[in-house]
Amino acid sequence: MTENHVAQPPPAAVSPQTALPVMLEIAEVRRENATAKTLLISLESAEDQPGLILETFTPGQFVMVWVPRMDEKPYALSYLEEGRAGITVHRRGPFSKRLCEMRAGERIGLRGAYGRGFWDVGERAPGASAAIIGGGCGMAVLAPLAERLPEATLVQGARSADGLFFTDRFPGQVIFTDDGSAGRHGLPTEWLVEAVADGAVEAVYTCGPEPMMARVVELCRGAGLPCQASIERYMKCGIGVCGQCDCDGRRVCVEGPVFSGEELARMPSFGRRRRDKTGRQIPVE
Amino acid sequence: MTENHVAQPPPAAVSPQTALPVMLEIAEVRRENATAKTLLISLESAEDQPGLILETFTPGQFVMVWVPRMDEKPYALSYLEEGRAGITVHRRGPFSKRLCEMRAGERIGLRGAYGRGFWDVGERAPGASAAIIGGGCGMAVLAPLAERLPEATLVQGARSADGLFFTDRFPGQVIFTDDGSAGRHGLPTEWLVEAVADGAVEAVYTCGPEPMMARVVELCRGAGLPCQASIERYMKCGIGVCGQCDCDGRRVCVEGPVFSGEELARMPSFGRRRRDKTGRQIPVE
Amino acid sequence: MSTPDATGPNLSVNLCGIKLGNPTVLASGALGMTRALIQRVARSGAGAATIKSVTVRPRQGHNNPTVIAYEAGMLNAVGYSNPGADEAGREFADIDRLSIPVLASVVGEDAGEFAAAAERLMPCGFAGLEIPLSCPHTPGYGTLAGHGTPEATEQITRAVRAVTDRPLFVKLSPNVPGISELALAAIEGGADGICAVNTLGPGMIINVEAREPVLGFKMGGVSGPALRPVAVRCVYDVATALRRHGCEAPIIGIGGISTGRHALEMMMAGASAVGVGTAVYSRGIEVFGKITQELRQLCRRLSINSLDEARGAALQ
Amino acid sequence: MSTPDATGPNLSVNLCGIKLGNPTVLASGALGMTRALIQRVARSGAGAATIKSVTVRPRQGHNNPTVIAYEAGMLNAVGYSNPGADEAGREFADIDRLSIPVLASVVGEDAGEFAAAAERLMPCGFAGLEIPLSCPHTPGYGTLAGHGTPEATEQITRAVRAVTDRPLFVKLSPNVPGISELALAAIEGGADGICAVNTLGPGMIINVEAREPVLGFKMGGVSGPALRPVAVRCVYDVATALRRHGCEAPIIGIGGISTGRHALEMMMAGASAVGVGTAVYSRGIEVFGKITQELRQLCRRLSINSLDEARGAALQ
Ligand SMILES: Cc1cc2nc3c(=O)[nH]c(=O)nc-3n(C[C@H](O)[C@H](O)[C@H](O)COP(=O)(O)OP(=O)(O)OC[C@H]3O[C@@H](n4cnc5c(N)ncnc54)[C@H](O)[C@@H]3O)c2cc1C
Ligand SMILES: Cc1cc2nc3c(=O)[nH]c(=O)nc-3n(C[C@H](O)[C@H](O)[C@H](O)COP(=O)(O)OP(=O)(O)OC[C@H]3O[C@@H](n4cnc5c(N)ncnc54)[C@H](O)[C@@H]3O)c2cc1C
Ligand SMILES: Cc1cc2nc3c(=O)[nH]c(=O)nc-3n(C[C@H](O)[C@H](O)[C@H](O)COP(=O)(O)O)c2cc1C
Ligand SMILES: Cc1cc2nc3c(=O)[nH]c(=O)nc-3n(C[C@H](O)[C@H](O)[C@H](O)COP(=O)(O)O)c2cc1C
Ligand code: FES
Ligand code: FES
Repeated sequence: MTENHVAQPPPAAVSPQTALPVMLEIAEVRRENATAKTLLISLESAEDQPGLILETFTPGQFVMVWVPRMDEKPYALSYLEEGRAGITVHRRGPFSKRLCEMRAGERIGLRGAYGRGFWDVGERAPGASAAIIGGGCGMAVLAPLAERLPEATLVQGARSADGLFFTDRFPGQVIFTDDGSAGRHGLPTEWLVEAVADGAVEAVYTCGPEPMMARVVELCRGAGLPCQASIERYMKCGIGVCGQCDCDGRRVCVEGPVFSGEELARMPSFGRRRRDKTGRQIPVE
Repeated sequence: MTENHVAQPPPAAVSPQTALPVMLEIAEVRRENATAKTLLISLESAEDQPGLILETFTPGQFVMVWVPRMDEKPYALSYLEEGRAGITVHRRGPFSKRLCEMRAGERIGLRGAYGRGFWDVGERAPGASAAIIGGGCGMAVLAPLAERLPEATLVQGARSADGLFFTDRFPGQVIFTDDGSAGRHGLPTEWLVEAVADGAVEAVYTCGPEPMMARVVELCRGAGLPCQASIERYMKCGIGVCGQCDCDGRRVCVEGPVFSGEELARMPSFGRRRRDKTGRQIPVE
Repeated sequence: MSTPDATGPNLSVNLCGIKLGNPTVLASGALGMTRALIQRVARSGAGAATIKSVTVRPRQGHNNPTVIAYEAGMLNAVGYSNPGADEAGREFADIDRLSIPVLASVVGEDAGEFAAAAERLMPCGFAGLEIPLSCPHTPGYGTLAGHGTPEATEQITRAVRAVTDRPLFVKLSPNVPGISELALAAIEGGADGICAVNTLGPGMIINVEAREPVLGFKMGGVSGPALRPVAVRCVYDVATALRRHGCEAPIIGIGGISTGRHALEMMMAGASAVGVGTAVYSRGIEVFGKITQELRQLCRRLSINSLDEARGAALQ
Repeated sequence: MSTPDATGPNLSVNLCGIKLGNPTVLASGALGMTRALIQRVARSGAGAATIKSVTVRPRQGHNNPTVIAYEAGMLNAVGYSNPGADEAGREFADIDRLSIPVLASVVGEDAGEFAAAAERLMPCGFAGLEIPLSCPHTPGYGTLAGHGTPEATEQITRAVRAVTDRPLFVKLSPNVPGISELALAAIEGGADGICAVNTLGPGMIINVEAREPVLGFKMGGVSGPALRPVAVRCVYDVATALRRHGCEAPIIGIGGISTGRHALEMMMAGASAVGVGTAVYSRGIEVFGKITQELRQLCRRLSINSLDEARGAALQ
């Protein structure tokens, strides 16, 4: 099996001519674990303020989330249901902290969904023999994919038990923790090493810390397995014009955030360098 | 029969958001009579410069004709054939003189067609029993209508034989001249008086000098006949925004130039007052 | 007319004593050439209307094309064609018999002409008066005549103030480095309120086949969607400056308004009412009723009970 | 690259010795943050590219949203975020190895900073240099720092001229009463050419639900379709003024260009080449090849054999 069957990714959805946040009410806030919450956002008033592009959503796409008077940053859609969309936010810095403090009834701005999500999912890609490998908050990106590929094996890694995501949402998943406080002790990449050796996996989708993804991509490459990974880069416009999210000449906001293993192999910065808000190159992790 | 069957005119075609002249080549120039010429304009390059709205053309609609470095004025489309549109220009002042001097191969700018043309034509309006009454250059406005209503009686009036239009194009027409140099001696309104008396006409369409049209409208009103007339007012924008073409609160460029006899009866300026380029009211004729 | 809709938010506006049933105002130059068209605008639901600007003597204006539309807005260089103040005085005689308040608009080459035109027109019964110091495409007038400086603004305003007691609005240009200074100069000269803004630019559209600018005057002021964000910023700047000076003069926000949402946006930037010109083209003469209806629904959804709550809501 | 297409019009351009295969130039601020993206722009068919403006020291810029798009154009207030001249010098080292000429863009708070940034960057091998004196939304820079006066323009240009022999372009603002004076001041200061224009306004878009301007900096420069007619008129004004002074300095016309027709229009107004920014959003990164292809077809249809025939064709 060659990487060819995922080698021709579809072009990103054509941008609409407006890119303005639409203010929507938070319908429900769920605690996911010690440091993460999910905001479930009502799409009810989205009709009065057209601009969202959700009809063509594919798992892996993201929205730009605006908190007035503060900032606007990218978050994957972790849920998309009838009348509601969800983002799952891991508390890192001031912006994610503010999001985690939001309550039902408050409003935030959304524009998108933007970017190229996972592709060939559920059509040409194998179902039962696919693996979805998430680390930490990468689970937010992968969750809608896991829902569309119920036959695939979902493998989640976390530092410890209190950092796990969606254990109830995906009961059959394989869990790894760094400290062994839940599931298997170790890294989810160990699962992949075994699965590859057993010939039990034919396609891999991943999102998580970049060193983990780099290892997954490397393993798949060695095994000749098709693979897709969703990467994070600092974003400003989210619509391909400012250049801030560049990763070796690819704009992560429109040509990504999901890239194939083949593409990532030609991106020397992957796993190594990203850019800060000034555009300066800094090491990953 | 009441005027009701023409009393609900359709709204003017929705304006497109651009109103810019499209430069087109004059394919052929025809002399129509001593003072008028027809410019047949090739629509070939109209595809490269979108903007014209000709698919929905109805007889009576007009285009704004631009001569760069000079001016832009309204002219009815007197022809619309496969790949060509025509305007028929009567030499009056400097602008129409310049148009009459144009040669094949030269280019002029067109935007439109604009306005509300004749309506209910060929569907609910009677065919054989309709009369089309033109005076002078009004024939240019009526010609495409006469083509769509081949059964109708076409009556043309002119000062003298050398002012007649389209005698070959409409061989069956009834001709009147003021001086008797061709056809019947007198005014086309005389024909209408007789026809009304004979009960031989059920609907009237007219365009010509405003006093003539006023007489036609009055006759139809007296006889309870439905009637439509196309009127001229000084135009600037042609798209309903500047107010220059006002006739008693109706914008002739979008709500006209064709009005029903009922409407005209409620327009006291009809046949009496128009406005010059400054907006000042001046008498008609 | 100024009674609040029992079932909805109160959309009425009081502009220095001029009472509007809703905040939409016909902007000067669109339709306002004749009394009959202003009457139609009233019937289509406008809260008030402004006549097309009038000069002392008749003017032919520029040659056509004088108004063109491109995908992002409109360009016009009408060149102040008008029949002169005497004829306009006849056209608009007893204008206070209309169902909505009507504002006069007068221009001149100098302060004396402004005042003379105002003096001739005001006895018609206009509810108020607007003086545009900001036309970007008519030689002898507006910014082409230097009317857009603080000094000229104050001087012309003062001259017109001397001939009328009615509410006086000064209409400013967006094409200046500091619009707030101009607003303050107008207030200093005696203006009761500010109209912001006139058209942008000027701009030019060239037809490449003809190798020639399309407008008869080659360039013209830009209005419509292209202008809207600049107009909103201008109103925001003017409102901020007036507040800082403790001045409560109302602002009529003009530029690209075509929906209820746009109107509310303009009011949140500090406007008390909104002017509507180009949208007569894009949405028809019924645009005033449409905007008002949309505004009513939007206010209901956002629990805004009166426009006072919205005005300036986005100011710091 | 600069060889004319045998079967078509000659689209090559010579900008003060900088040779472009076609007149499309990536405008500063779009994509030009990294060498890799400039390389992609080259592959997508641009005739030349400009890097995003660089300051001596690193800058974080404004908070997001920094770039928004509405129906008639784009607003941005990025705020000159950049890694500083030293880091940019590393990013763009040996930039002359790329297949197209690349222009540097530097800004500063004063003439000295402009010169210092230019001195640090030019050894990278840039084909030329642009200095924007015209940003409308970054305190300390551009029009907010008074760089848009004839005096400041001449002074800053002179300071930068002293540190580089490469073709020097001064980028002007459309938000000034007299852009031609600024162009002449730039030439007086030693500029080889003019870039016209930077963004318009600034403008503001308020979200009525949030009661807050959307941009992090509240207001930002307007680009795209909304700007185009103003940009064309600015180029027309500058070209007219330069001609009148017998000056043959080339103009890079920038503002709302997204099709071959727009490019030709800008050149007929007097531009030698055209900058493209916002259209990267509306037509994708392939916009440079698309514009060039459309321009080639249009020139063929209009029997224009070389861009020299088109340049300034609409000037009087
Ligand atoms: C395509 C994409 C999808 C994402 N999806 C999620 C998600 O589903 N859940 C989630 O919790 N986070 C997600 N993120 C990360 C998120 O955008 C924020 O970066 C994160 O919440 C930290 O922001 P902060 O301001 O709280 O922390 P800070 O302390 O400001 O930043 C922590 C780190 O986050 C990165 N970062 C900060 N701002 C941005 C930005 N504007 N764009 C990209 N990276 C930035 C920086 O590298 C920084 O070192 C995603 C990022 C991208 C690019
Ligand atoms: C809807 C409409 C359709 C028309 N169709 C035709 C047609 O098919 N053939 C034809 O020969 N003429 C037509 N005209 C008249 C035409 O637009 C010109 O008015 C006419 O050619 C005289 O222009 P001029 O400049 O040569 O003469 P001028 O000496 O300048 O004008 C002669 C008279 O024409 C009228 N006029 C001038 N300019 C305009 C203008 N911009 N808009 C309206 N009226 C104006 C004035 O009342 C003037 O008194 C039409 C006018 C309108 C409003
Ligand atoms: C065709 C046209 C004519 C105008 N004439 C005038 C005028 O005579 N006096 C004036 O003050 N403003 C005039 N304006 C400017 C408008 O009043 C208004 O300030 C501007 O168009 C912005 O509003 P809009 O975007 O709603 O059109 C004119 C605008 C247009 C489009
Ligand atoms: C997101 C963005 C960032 C920009 N950054 C800069 C900049 O750093 N320096 C500069 O001189 N111009 C900058 N500009 C202005 C553009 O170079 C250009 O002058 C303007 O956008 C008009 O061209 P356009 O309509 O093709 O975008 C920026 C424009 C945009 C949209
Ligand atoms: S975030 Fe601006 S190009 Fe990707
Ligand atoms: S010509 Fe302008 S409204 Fe009719």
